[in-house]
Amino acid sequence: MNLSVDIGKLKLNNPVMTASGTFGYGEEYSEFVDLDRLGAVVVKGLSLQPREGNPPPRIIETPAGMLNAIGLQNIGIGRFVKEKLPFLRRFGTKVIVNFFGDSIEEYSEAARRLSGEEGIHGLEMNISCPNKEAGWCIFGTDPRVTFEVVSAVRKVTDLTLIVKLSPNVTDIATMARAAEEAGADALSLINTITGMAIDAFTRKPKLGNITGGLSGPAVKPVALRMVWEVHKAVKVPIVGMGGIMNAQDAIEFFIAGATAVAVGTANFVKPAAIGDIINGIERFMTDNAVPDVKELIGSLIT
Amino acid sequence: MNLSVDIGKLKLNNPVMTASGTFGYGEEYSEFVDLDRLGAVVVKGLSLQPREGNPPPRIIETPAGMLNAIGLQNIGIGRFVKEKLPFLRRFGTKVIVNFFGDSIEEYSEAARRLSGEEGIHGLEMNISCPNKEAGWCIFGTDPRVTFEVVSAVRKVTDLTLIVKLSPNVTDIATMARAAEEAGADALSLINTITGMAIDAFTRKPKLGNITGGLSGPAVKPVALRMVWEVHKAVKVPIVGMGGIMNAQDAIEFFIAGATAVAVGTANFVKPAAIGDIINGIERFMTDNAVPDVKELIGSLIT
Amino acid sequence: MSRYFKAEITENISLNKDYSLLTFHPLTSSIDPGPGQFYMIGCVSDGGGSPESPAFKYVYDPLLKRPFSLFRRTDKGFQVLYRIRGKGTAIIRDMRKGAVVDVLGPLGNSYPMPPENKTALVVAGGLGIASVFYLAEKIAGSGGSAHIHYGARTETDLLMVEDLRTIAGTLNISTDDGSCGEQGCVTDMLGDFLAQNQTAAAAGVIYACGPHRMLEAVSVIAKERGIEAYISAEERMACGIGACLGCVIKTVNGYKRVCKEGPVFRAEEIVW
Amino acid sequence: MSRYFKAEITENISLNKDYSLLTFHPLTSSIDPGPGQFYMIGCVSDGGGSPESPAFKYVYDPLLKRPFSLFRRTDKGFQVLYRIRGKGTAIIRDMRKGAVVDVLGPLGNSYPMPPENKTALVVAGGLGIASVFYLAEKIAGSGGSAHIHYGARTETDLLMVEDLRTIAGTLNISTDDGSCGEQGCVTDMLGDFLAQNQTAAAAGVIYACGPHRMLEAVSVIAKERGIEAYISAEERMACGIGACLGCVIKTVNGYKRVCKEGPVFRAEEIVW
Ligand SMILES: Cc1cc2nc3c(=O)[nH]c(=O)nc-3n(C[C@H](O)[C@H](O)[C@H](O)COP(=O)(O)OP(=O)(O)OC[C@H]3O[C@@H](n4cnc5c(N)ncnc54)[C@H](O)[C@@H]3O)c2cc1C
Ligand SMILES: Cc1cc2nc3c(=O)[nH]c(=O)nc-3n(C[C@H](O)[C@H](O)[C@H](O)COP(=O)(O)OP(=O)(O)OC[C@H]3O[C@@H](n4cnc5c(N)ncnc54)[C@H](O)[C@@H]3O)c2cc1C
Ligand SMILES: Cc1cc2nc3c(=O)[nH]c(=O)nc-3n(C[C@H](O)[C@H](O)[C@H](O)COP(=O)(O)O)c2cc1C
Ligand SMILES: Cc1cc2nc3c(=O)[nH]c(=O)nc-3n(C[C@H](O)[C@H](O)[C@H](O)COP(=O)(O)O)c2cc1C
Ligand code: FES
Ligand code: FES
Repeated sequence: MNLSVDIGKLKLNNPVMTASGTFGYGEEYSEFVDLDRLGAVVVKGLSLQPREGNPPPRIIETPAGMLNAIGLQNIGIGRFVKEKLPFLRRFGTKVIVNFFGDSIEEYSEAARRLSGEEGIHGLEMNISCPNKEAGWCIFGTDPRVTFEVVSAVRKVTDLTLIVKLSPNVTDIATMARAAEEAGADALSLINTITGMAIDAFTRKPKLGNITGGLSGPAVKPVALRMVWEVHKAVKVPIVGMGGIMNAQDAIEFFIAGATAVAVGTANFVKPAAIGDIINGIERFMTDNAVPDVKELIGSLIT
Repeated sequence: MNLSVDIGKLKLNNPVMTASGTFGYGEEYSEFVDLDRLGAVVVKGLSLQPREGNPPPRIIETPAGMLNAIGLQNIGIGRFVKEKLPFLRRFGTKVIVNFFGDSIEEYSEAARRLSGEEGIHGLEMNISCPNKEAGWCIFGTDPRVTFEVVSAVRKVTDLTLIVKLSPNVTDIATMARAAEEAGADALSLINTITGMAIDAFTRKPKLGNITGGLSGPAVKPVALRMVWEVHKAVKVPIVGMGGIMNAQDAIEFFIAGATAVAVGTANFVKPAAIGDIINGIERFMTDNAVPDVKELIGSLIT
Repeated sequence: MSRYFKAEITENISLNKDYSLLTFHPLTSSIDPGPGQFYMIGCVSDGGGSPESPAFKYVYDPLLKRPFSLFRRTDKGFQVLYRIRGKGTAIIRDMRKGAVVDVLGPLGNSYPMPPENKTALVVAGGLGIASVFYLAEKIAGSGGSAHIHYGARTETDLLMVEDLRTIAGTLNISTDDGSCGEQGCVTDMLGDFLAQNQTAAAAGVIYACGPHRMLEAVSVIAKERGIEAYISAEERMACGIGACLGCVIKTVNGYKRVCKEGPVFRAEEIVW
Repeated sequence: MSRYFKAEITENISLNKDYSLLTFHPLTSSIDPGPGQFYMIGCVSDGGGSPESPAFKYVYDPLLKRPFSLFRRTDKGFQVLYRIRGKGTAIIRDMRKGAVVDVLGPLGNSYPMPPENKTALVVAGGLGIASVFYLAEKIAGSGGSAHIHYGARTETDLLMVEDLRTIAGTLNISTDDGSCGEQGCVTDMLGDFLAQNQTAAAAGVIYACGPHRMLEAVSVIAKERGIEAYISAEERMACGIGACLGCVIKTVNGYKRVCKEGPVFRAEEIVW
């Protein structure tokens, strides 16, 4: 049975990775999950400088989903490299660093800094986080700006570059093509869908940041549709995510066109989820006589 | 206690209406709900000619939501007026007719035909149904086209014109302003979010139409956020909907900026839902000393 | 008197690992069902607590009610015979006596009773038995008798056979693997029966419920022999009352709603 | 030995309409908790069926696990004292003996035990009692004794008072409406106590859990009198293990995670 897939230059033992921001820096979950079993660990989004993030409350459960407004709190690339990377280097698993910046220069500088470090195997560029001030979201919603910022980052790194797309757009295929043309080795989607929760009694937003990003099973139908649309539009591999809770969900993403999947909110619900999902994919392949996971990719019969 | 609100020229006894397509032509639910209790009945989307709709399966449940791909099946305006409208005329409740067309001409012609009929108090223009062939969705996703089609309809009708917006856009506020500028008396949102479901075993889409529209509690956080964004962007009243299951949900939409709300998927879950919601709003207002529902509208404290 | 009511679960018997028999008793007066009609049952129970419980009011997964045919009526209430398939039926399986559920029904149309001069030929494939049992019982009750052909995959999928025997004129059983009754499919059994019983064939009305393929085969047999045939269809449902247009099936007269114009259709009307 | 395990419910007692006491016994070996630590409990039980049930595996509302302080340990397992607030706790309330739940814990840090030469001054507001009971019990068990100040809105919100009496050095009770104990708030009672017991005040350590306002008042009192004080904080949580950064609280050293650096913080560290 072959579970290995390629994402750009990255050869993954299996097509299951963690979704950025839901698995800390890997350490937190190492107690529940054998990190060596994972296709890749994608760490919490990093920026050049540490960030404080948004005021609490930052988490609100919604029906079959959750809103988060962490606000990209992170320890900064410097501390990550010093304090967190050594732990991750102990494992054979690929490490993908999710990063972001407030300007094209910051994006490039962050990518440059990360590219020199031993133990970082790929970069995931977050152009889509919905928790930042208004102007910022233009990186992920205007295809020309997307093209520009991805091109700039492409110039400074030889690492596999995954561009993470926002679902908060009219036409995800156009965004995907812009990133592909600018040199992305792969695309990941979806990031969270912007949402909001209100307390009827206090008349206040339930999140400190007013709005937040929706994730979890509630968004799976939207994520699956977008993966399928992007699969039809581009040639580069796709990392699909959004509400994957079990192996069957993951298989659906492969069929829609994802070469790999990422597991996010499910980690919170069941800390051992990602291991169960990998086991479940193997079981599915055995039960359904699928010798190579690549056979599933984009195999939707329409 | 005052529950009445105005939507354009329409004076509603209370701010709760049915969401188009989820309440048939009113008759189906009259057994479970006193139609006279409703703020308005919004009927299933109509076109000039009858439509067959999409092949089954048309309905798939998803976590806390459902996908539908009815494909705008309807009996056509002619038969509606002859066979369904007489029943609705028996009630004091306002009747709003949801309609659509395949071209600007069809939209105008439909609006013209409906405007002459006794017992139709308002029109809801669906520019956002995601179940039609690709090109069609441009009415609801390109603000210039939205402006054009709404302007054309505005010219042919004096009835209160509500334009129903699609959530499948990057910037709902821009769409809202385009409709407002073109003469919409009110805006309703959200229509369903395009999604998809796949059968991992057969590798086929679960819906006959491949993709469908997501509704129900799963989408509520997104709907609430969009109502709030539109409320900040326009002056015309908003009919808010998307996942309203109980009175508290409805109150949250008022606080976000909706002048009225519509109840959709909840009707399927509990056929008496809409009556319960109206009762619940009254109870909420009594318990929380809110004498006029208008006090709630847009009262979010940020 | 309403088709939407709360009901108390009076019995919930596991027949085997995959199948259970639920009995619910309406807490308010409800409407008499006909054979072939169905109910939609909410998959959140109040867990023995109160319908005011947040668990009852604010849990939205599973969301939609699940449709089940009326299996039969007993003095304890209405019975549905169900298979544990997904999360909704798994939740129903775990509901205990005394729990309160939300029910909508009876829904859809009924099998027309056979005219006095005609013989009922009942054909059930697998769980299709749930839809035709009450019909057979009614026929027996009104002095007639039905020839029942009941096929399933294997012995453990044959349900309520002893009860069936008491109401059947004749009962022919088949299983795919031959573990009980004849080996083969129920439609072959029907074909043989008709070949051997020319009178029944000449003056019979077929009532069939089961998998799509089986219904198609039944409809071919009926057509060939010129026998009037009714089939009960299944589709995904949201409202159950004809409002959402979600449950359509293709007929020679265009799409029709299984929950409203059906679930019982004349076999010749369906575009297979 | 893992912090993530399945547990069997061995007891689930309703104390009154709003409060219950759940006891769960880990099915695999688990880690010893300290006072002030908490568990996150999945709100879908297997309903007495099997953890392989689709109801257990595919129902995603409620989604996240719910955090509850360890109330105490008994020979039947770990206890949590909980209030029925929303759907998650309503579901837990309805769980029966024998049901299996998903549990994560013990999580967070613990209250530091008072040094030998110090007296524990325990302050609990409402359900805050759930977090400090085990601490008081430990102190009693190690030969010390705690002065417990326990305030609640009204008599029915005072929980487990008899059990508390057996482990308390002194137990002072207040209610907002005077229905039991002193009328007034628990922090006033604490203030009075400290004014009257200069020795306790001089050699005391405060441990407090309760509503935000109460904790703030306690921290003011502690600061004024120069008493070391620990408070247990609450925030919305997703992961419970420090990964999501969802549960932060503002401290003088920036945002800190309640589930990891907390829930117990030195009172002076919090930005109120
Ligand atoms: C008119 C009618 C009568 C029926 N009578 C019976 C009966 O007597 N006994 C019985 O066991 N089953 C019957 N079914 C099928 C039964 O409704 C499904 O098995 C049940 O809905 C599965 O729910 P679930 O949550 O366990 O499965 P899931 O797969 O989790 O359900 C997901 C969604 O799909 C729908 N769904 C799944 N399977 C079917 C199906 N076969 N038909 C329609 N909707 C489906 C569910 O209602 C739900 O909305 C009937 C269906 C119809 C339409
Ligand atoms: C460290 C810690 C210890 C706790 N100990 C106890 C205890 O011993 N006994 C007890 O009764 N309660 C305790 N709580 C509060 C308890 O977690 C909530 O009452 C519970 O989560 C409510 O869940 P629900 O589904 O009934 O309510 P809902 O309102 O339906 O919950 C919706 C969401 O909000 C979260 N939530 C709601 N209220 C709170 C809250 N006060 N704190 C954190 N999250 C919340 C839920 O976890 C869930 O994600 C503790 C909270 C924390 C953070
Ligand atoms: C608490 C939380 C924090 C997240 N932080 C990041 C982040 O730092 N960078 C990023 O690109 N995505 C972030 N995401 C988005 C996830 O990586 C993922 O795209 C999304 O949650 C959808 O997947 P899911 O439904 O499986 O969670 C975050 C999501 C959550 C829930
Ligand atoms: C089965 C179904 C049919 C619908 N048909 C229409 C329609 O004909 N016209 C329209 O404008 N919206 C239609 N909608 C969208 C609803 O009116 C509503 O905008 C959406 O469902 C969100 O609300 P809800 O979550 O309360 O259902 C339909 C929705 C459903 C579920
Ligand atoms: S289920 Fe809605 S029309 Fe049949
Ligand atoms: S709950 Fe995730 S960091 Fe605390």
